[in-house]
Amino acid sequence: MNLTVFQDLILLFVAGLGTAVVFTRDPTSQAIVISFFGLLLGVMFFIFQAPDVALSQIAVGAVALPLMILLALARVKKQEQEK
Amino acid sequence: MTHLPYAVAAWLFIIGLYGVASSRNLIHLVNCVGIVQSSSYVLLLAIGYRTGRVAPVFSDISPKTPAVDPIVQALMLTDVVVEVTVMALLLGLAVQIHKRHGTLNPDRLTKLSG
Amino acid sequence: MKRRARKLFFFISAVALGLLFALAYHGLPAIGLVESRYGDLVNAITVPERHITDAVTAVNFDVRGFDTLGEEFILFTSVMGVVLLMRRQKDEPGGNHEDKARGRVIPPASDAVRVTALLLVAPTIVFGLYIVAHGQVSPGGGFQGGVILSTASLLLYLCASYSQFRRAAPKRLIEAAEAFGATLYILIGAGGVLLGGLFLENVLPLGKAGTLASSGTVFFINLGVGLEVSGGLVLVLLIYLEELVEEKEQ
Amino acid sequence: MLPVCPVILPLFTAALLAALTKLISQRLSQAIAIAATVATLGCNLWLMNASAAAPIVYWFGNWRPRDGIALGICFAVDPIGAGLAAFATFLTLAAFIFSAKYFDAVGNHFHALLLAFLAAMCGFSLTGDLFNMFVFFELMSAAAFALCAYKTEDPGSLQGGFNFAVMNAIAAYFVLTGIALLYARTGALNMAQMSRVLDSRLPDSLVIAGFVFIVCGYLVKAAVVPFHFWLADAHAVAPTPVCILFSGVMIQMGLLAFARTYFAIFHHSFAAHLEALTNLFVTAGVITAVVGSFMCYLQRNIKRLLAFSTIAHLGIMMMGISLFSAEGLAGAAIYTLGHGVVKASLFLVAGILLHRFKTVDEWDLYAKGRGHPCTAVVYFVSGIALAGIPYSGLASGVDLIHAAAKATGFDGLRWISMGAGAVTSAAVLRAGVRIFLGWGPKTDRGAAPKQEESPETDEGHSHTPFTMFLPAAVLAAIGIVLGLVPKLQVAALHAAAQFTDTAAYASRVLDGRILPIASIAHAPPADLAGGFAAVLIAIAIAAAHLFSPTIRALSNIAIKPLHWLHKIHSGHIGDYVTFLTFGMACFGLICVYCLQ
Repeated sequence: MNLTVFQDLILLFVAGLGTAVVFTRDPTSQAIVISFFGLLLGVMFFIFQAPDVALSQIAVGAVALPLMILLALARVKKQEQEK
Repeated sequence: MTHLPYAVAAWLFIIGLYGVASSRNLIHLVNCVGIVQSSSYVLLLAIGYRTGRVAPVFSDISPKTPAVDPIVQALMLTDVVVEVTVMALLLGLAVQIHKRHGTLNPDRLTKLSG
Repeated sequence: MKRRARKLFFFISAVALGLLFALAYHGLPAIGLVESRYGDLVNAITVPERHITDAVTAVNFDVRGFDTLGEEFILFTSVMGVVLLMRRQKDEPGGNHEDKARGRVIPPASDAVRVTALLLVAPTIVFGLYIVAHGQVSPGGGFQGGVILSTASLLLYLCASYSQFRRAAPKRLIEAAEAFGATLYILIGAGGVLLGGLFLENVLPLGKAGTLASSGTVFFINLGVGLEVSGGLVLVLLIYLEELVEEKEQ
Repeated sequence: MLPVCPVILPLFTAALLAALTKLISQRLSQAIAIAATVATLGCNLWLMNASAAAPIVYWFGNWRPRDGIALGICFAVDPIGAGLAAFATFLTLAAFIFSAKYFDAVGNHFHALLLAFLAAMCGFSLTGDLFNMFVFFELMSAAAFALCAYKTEDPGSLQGGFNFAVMNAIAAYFVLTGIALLYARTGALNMAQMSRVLDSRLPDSLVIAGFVFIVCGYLVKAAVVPFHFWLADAHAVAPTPVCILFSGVMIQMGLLAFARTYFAIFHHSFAAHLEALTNLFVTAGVITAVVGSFMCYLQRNIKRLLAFSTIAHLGIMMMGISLFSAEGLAGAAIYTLGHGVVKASLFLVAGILLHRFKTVDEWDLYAKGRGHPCTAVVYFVSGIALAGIPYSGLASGVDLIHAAAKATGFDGLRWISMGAGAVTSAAVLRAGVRIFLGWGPKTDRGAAPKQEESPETDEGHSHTPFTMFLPAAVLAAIGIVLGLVPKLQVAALHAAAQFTDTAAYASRVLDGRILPIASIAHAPPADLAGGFAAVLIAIAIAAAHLFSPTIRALSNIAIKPLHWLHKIHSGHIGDYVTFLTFGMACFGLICVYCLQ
């Protein structure tokens, strides 16, 4: 496949998944979507010749950030139970 | 599709703002702020990209090979770190708000009106 | 505003903002055709003048090193902020949970998960250190490596209990290490002044391009940043975990 | 080395304090923090003095420009930037002294965060690189979010901190988008280099949009209407020592950034459309002043009242800067100092009241301050200074702004600034008379709902520590006589002439050459009548409100139609972001329309 077509496709995917993040109103499922979104951004950075950023984006966006969100949600849930 | 990346950046920015404006859950809201942020990645990436050039890493290739713009990539790296820190702070605030207000719904936070 | 009103108002504003974006992008060259003499110049000088084979690292840790100093302190400040935000108030029950957690070893995961995690810890640490150290040679550096290193601590959490995790990662020590990593950058920068240069000047001798010792201070700055980033992230995760796990351990 | 000290000294100390947080006592940590602040103040004052002739340029890592391309990051220190940094340091010092006995258990983290905040403000005002400015913007925000929500046991505090954080985070992405757009056009991040590239052709929609994105991002920080919503929430709930920094200097940093980006980058490029730009931003300033004063007068929570008065006065500074002349800028600079000390002093008095009586509600405090003549004097002196009494810092600044407005044909601004000063001062005096004298009715109808403010200290105290009273008194004293400092206006005019000379700045940064600067070095005559009139009006409004039931009733009817204005300050983050989007789009489209 032509590289430009591939680039266009992945850009459209990013736009679509970004929209999905916003419209996933349940935060727990949203964390999962965000994880995919982060991964996809990382892949996009690789394709657009930015390996340094891709590496940190995958580490941060696909792992650290969703984890933080899940932990925050778990704390909220626990606070709810305590009530 | 020569301007597609710019359009995607604008779309992410606006849809992220929409998410923030219409959110019913503060954690969801924080995640939407993250989407606004990712708009700046796409924009910077598009501005730094040069058709037909390689990544600016010269360990295996001649230093004279034409490469894409390393400056914006450095800016993006900064941006990524900034994102994770801002999100950590915002999530922390959201958790504490839930602890004190007992809700994550911004419609029910009425402490500061007027 | 009522929800409907807000949505309507937002919609109108967003259309206008979209128009602004469109006007802005109207003047932009097509993707791949933007020009920057700045970027080209940096690409041209990074290998001959700094012996750094990754131009992004050259920008981050040398040419525009001051940005990275600020960025590192953004991380540092935010971590401090999270510590402050999540601190336990006097009116909250719980108090000192270090005592409560001690001695109770209840694994949070199944044996298979624990063994896998255990097996992964060492390679992750090695990989993280490798990425930290090779920033000037190949993609990677203190930030990326630091994040990877911090995930090693998570694996440790998966394969042990929270109390063991806490012992392996004592909060106070991590805080000190993180702060030390942050100060290291300033100290290296000030070293440039002591040796007769300007702040953050790369005054150390340069080695052969493509090797670890190729680029003077960049290597050491990366080590400091790696320490700071991994310490900071572990600290944030620890704080988020704190109250959660307490329950499990009891 | 000295130009970098204002940034690295506080940062280094902050890291040190964080590392030693459990090892050293709170008192020692405070002593170290204060010592570092004093040293930073010295550096900043030296820089302000040394850069009087031409900017001091410092290239980090010795990466100097090649062929007109700025490689590295530079600090381009000029008296206005260094002056604002010095002022920030001065207020930080006051905050440290005030907080010595204020919090019962102020952790060492508080000191470290305040120092990081200080470093960010210094770096922000000294840097000559657009992206570096963004980095310090973020550092400032990160520290400010945590400081704002410091009282985590207070629900209002958390919500205020959250609103503040979301608005500022989005503002930062506006700025970043703008930077990216300008980089695409100019291939530069150094402001001087950008201005040279942009000068070569007429601005198109890309450049204008880049300008608007950056400026609106900074105006969110500066809390200009309609981006101002976060400010009242954040200031009303932040701990008092933090409030004085937020109100006294942090938002003014936003205005400095606005002025800096305009004069360092766009001044020549936009020269043909200067009038349209002036109209737009002066209008924004006027609206800000009017909305701020109106909202200020309606409040009964004193901290919130002071926060809205800050918005009103910010509008006046905004007018001064938006005249885009050296005179207006000089006026705004002096106004910043004058307003900063006075407002800080008022916030500190509010802090003293909170410390003593556990509330800052005007009605609850009724007549409680009767036995505190010293605090009352400080409060009323500051309150009168806020109206711009002659020889105060505010009067000195506003005289320059009026002169600049007259020169540009905006004579009407005089009445706006006088009115805003008088109304905010009247609100402060009204509250003061109730609290310290116990005159007039105890309650009003039609005022803002009560807002709980949880005390920052454990219990009501029977006496006020000297370390809390001293900074308030000193700041009030400075505020009332600042205008008497000889040559203050002339020095400010000179500094502003340097600041506004785009070509000289670029030449100094990129070529290292010093160009001569045309400076208007004569101060306008002091407007004694206007100053005293404003004070009299303020007293008259307060007196009429307190002692005449008829006027109270009439004014209640008069403001009824403006009830919606009151209502849109809803505390709802969704509303705020909607207004942010609206304001951004409006500014943007108007700018593109005007400039093309």
